[in-house]
Amino acid sequence: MLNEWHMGSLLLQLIYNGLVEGAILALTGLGATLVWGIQRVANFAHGDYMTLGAYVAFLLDVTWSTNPVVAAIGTVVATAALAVGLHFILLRPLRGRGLVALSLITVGLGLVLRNALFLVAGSQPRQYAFNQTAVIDLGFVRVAPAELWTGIAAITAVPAVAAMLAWTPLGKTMRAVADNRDLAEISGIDTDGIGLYVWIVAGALAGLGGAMLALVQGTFDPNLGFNVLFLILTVVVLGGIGNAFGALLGGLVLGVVMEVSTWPPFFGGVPTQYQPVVGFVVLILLLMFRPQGILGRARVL
Amino acid sequence: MPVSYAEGGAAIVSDTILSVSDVRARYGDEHILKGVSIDVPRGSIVALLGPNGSGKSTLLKAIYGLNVKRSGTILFRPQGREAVDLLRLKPHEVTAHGVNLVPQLANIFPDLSVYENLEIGSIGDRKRTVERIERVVGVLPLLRHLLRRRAATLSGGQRQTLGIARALMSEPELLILDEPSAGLAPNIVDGVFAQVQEINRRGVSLLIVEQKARQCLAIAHYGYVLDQGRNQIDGPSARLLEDPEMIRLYLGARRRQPESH
Amino acid sequence: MTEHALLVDGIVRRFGGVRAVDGASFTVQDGSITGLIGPNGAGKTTVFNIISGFLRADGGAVTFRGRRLDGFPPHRIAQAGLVRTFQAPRILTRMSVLENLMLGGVKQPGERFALACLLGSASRREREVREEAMAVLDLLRLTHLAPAYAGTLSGGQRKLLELGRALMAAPRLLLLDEPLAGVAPALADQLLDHVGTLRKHRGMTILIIEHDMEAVMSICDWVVAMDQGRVIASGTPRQIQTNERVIASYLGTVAAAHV
Amino acid sequence: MDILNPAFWVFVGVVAGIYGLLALALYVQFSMAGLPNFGHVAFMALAAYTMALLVIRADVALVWAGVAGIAAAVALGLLLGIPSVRLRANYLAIATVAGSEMIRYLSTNLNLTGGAVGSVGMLGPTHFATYTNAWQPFIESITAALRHAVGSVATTDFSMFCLVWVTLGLLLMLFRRLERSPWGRVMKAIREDEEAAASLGKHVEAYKLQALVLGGIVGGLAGILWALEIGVFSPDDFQPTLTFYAYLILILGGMNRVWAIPVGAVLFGVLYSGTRFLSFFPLSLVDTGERAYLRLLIVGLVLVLLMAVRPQGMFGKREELLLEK
Repeated sequence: MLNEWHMGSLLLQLIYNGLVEGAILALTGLGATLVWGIQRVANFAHGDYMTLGAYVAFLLDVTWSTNPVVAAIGTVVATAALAVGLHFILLRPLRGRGLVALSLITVGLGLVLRNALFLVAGSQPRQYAFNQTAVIDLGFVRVAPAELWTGIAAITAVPAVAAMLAWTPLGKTMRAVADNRDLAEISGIDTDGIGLYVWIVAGALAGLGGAMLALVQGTFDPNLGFNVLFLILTVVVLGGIGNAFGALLGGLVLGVVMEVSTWPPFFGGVPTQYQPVVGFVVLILLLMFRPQGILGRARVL
Repeated sequence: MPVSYAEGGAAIVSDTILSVSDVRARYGDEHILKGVSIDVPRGSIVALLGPNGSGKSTLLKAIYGLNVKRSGTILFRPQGREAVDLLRLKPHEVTAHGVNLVPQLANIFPDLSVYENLEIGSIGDRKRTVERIERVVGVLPLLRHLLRRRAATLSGGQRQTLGIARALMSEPELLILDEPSAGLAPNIVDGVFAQVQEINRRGVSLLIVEQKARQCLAIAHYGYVLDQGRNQIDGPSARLLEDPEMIRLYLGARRRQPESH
Repeated sequence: MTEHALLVDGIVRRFGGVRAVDGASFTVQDGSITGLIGPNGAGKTTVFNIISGFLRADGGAVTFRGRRLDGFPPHRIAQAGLVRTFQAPRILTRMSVLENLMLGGVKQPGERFALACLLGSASRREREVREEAMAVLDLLRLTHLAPAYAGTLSGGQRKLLELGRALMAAPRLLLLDEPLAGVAPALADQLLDHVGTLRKHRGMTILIIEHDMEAVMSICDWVVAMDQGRVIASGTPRQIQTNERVIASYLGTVAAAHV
Repeated sequence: MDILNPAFWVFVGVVAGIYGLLALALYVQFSMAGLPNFGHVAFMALAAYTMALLVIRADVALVWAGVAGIAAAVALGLLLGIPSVRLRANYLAIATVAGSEMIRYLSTNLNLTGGAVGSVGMLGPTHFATYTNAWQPFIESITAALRHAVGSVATTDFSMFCLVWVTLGLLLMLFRRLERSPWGRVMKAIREDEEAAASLGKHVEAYKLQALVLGGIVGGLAGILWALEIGVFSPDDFQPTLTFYAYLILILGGMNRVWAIPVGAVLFGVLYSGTRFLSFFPLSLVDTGERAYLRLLIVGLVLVLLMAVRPQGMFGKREELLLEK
């Protein structure tokens, strides 16, 4: 009886944890899906953009002891600037080389960023000054303030971006570029200019997501983002490439599935360290039955 | 400026809106255009004809600067004080100066609604979008009841009409069409050519690449034939339709007539 | 000319809620050239995709020389002698024109892995296929382009190459999807001549989707007209031209008078 | 380590040859059949683990354990491939990455595979497990034979060097022959447009599966040779980055040139191992521990620059890239 009650409460806690994790995946997956859908780049350096965000936040929060809000804004600005800079210096001049070639370039870029961070910041684990022991016990779930902030960030950012895509002129322009780049150009859209906005959104969300991930995890090192890169790409594909709501849904589904799989009544519970394996199994199963992703549209011959 | 027609419908070139001279273009090392010159008189319909691989579509891409390397002279409104050198412009800037193009195949945004397709068309002046949609739907009333539809669900003829409507949204002075009749049923083709004439009546100059040479010359004022990347024959369309050389090489003899005739 | 080469019986195909093909039935006589006409969105290409195995029908049957073929994958259908072309030619851009053609060749033992390990490109059949391909190039007057990358060909040349490649696959029934679309008149005449020759000299049966009514009416023995996923009429070109339903839904009064 | 020491360069040669094999495995899948496998390292890992486990825990003879290892790699190729032959290129890339990450997580966390310490821990922390007992005498006998021929240059590494490069050379000849055969023509056609190939009666799925199997065999072989060369391996030897090294080797030589693979492999070997052991400026600025990071940084930089400046590789033709669509 007591055990059952305990298991029930554990399940709620796991769902909650999954939602927090999923929110981070959704936040970063959103940027990656826009970049993939509109700029035609499967960005294998996306995880490293996140890591960079986490370190910028660390610099602002710990090294320079600024206010957390200032640190968050600084992080977002810094990663957006990085993403935009790399777009102009590296990716834009190489457009039209095909998805695989551009992906390989981002693989190289990721190696450079990640190892540069190892050289500059060292491999020792870092931690924010944020008080991470405080926990709000709501009876059925225990909530850490860091998780609360993460949830709020995801719940506001993802629908905001989705609404932007659906209704604003900029959003419609982005969708037009994703749909038919040449025709968008003929219609008078400066497609390079649009690339700028896409990378601002993607970079900013990656930085924010990176800092959030570092916060929720407690400690982090330069492999922070790379460790979740494949999960993020999974979210993009799960949701349907280029689909903002898909990324939201994909992130939350993946987060919850991975957490809930550890619940003991579920086949004795999957050991925690195998959570990513569960994620990948979900992905492969989904691809077998719905190759275009949850919300993606099937193409016909 | 008014255009007067003499000699069986030929335009007297009093004012040119587009002047292309000695244009060369290539994809990589593949030289497609080897020196082509054409003029589009203001207010006229000019047909650009020729066999496959003659460089017609490449010329359109060269005018717009889409995916080709080009050289030569391409001037928009060459006689005006503000003659525009299109070679210096990116595609979206060409559009901003008053040109628009309807490509042959991918000429709509399939994932967007019809209304959104039109909105994208007037990106240069968003304030007037609603007014422009009213006007364009006035010219192409077929679209009126389709505005909420996703463009991917349209039929071939509807897509072509939407493609043209999208281009008209920028209120171009010169509209360029790449094979507007390709793949369309005969009854739809007639409709598209009728739309072209209607647009021309409202003061828009047109440059049309077509395979249906006879039908196109029937509505055009002037025609150019390209072959192997060079100018071959040109002249007022009425004259081209009767020119024996033109018929032998480019129009094709009328095929066996069905017995009913 | 009395045998059915192809029997399409009540095929249905839905996309989402839309019935793209809604119980279409028609036959293609052995040795005939049959035209399939109809307005855009009538379901012609969908019918083609179903016959050639690229799409699965939701209902109905396709019988080729007495054998049910529906549900077979595309390669099995091609091997059975039913070879198609595509509306937008699907040439292999980074292979040479000659390689494009040689790919079409049938019964190539060297396409099996074990034999390829042993023989590489040195075999009698390979030489034969090369000769066949050169003969087709000759027929299409593309011989000078044999070593060029197919990606450098113009639109019309691509159409010719695709037709040639289909011929290499030794079709008993050739399915041509808008062979004249985007082809200049002079070349179109040439293409039509080829199609006529194929029937006459090789006894090939041909099913052709085409919008060029002049061409359809001059070359076809039999015409099937579709609208909204159904067959609305079939008959000789002359019967079709005067059929009021076809005129109303497709030909249009101007065009009908025209041809 | 002294850069003039020939033993060092022999070792670099062995590593380059093994990576060359991995690149060849990738070649058959990516360059020939157009399957962008981004998780190729899984073939290496699975073959190495299967072999070591069978030798250590089941006492299987090394030869059979090796064959079983390659079979396991092939099985993985099919497992990932059978659903993904139907998927479009983007998705295949992701599915294969997912598959290889699964292998890595499992090998890092299972007790069976020795966890993070790798092969030495396969019998638990109290035993020191090895799988090379049968290998040592074999390679020694080759070395002895070679010593008769070339003298004191012949070391164990030198024997391995010969073994690896002879294998690579034979396979390259085979693949070159295959590529020019009608079989290779069908593969190329599938890479270009699988629907066109199917419309001409080619069984596209069967060919894709053949490419997956061949890639599995060659990739598995690379894994086994790697395991035998280094004697002890851990999950860290099969980082996802390894797949991208193979891509780098392919690009260095030229994506669609099979005989350029050894050139790419040698260049990569020098670049990769060279930066590991050499200590002149600017490498002297960082200490040995950090040099690993610098090395990876340089590999990344080369990958970026190469793709940016000469994407067709050293021997590729640029026009082939332009025709791509």
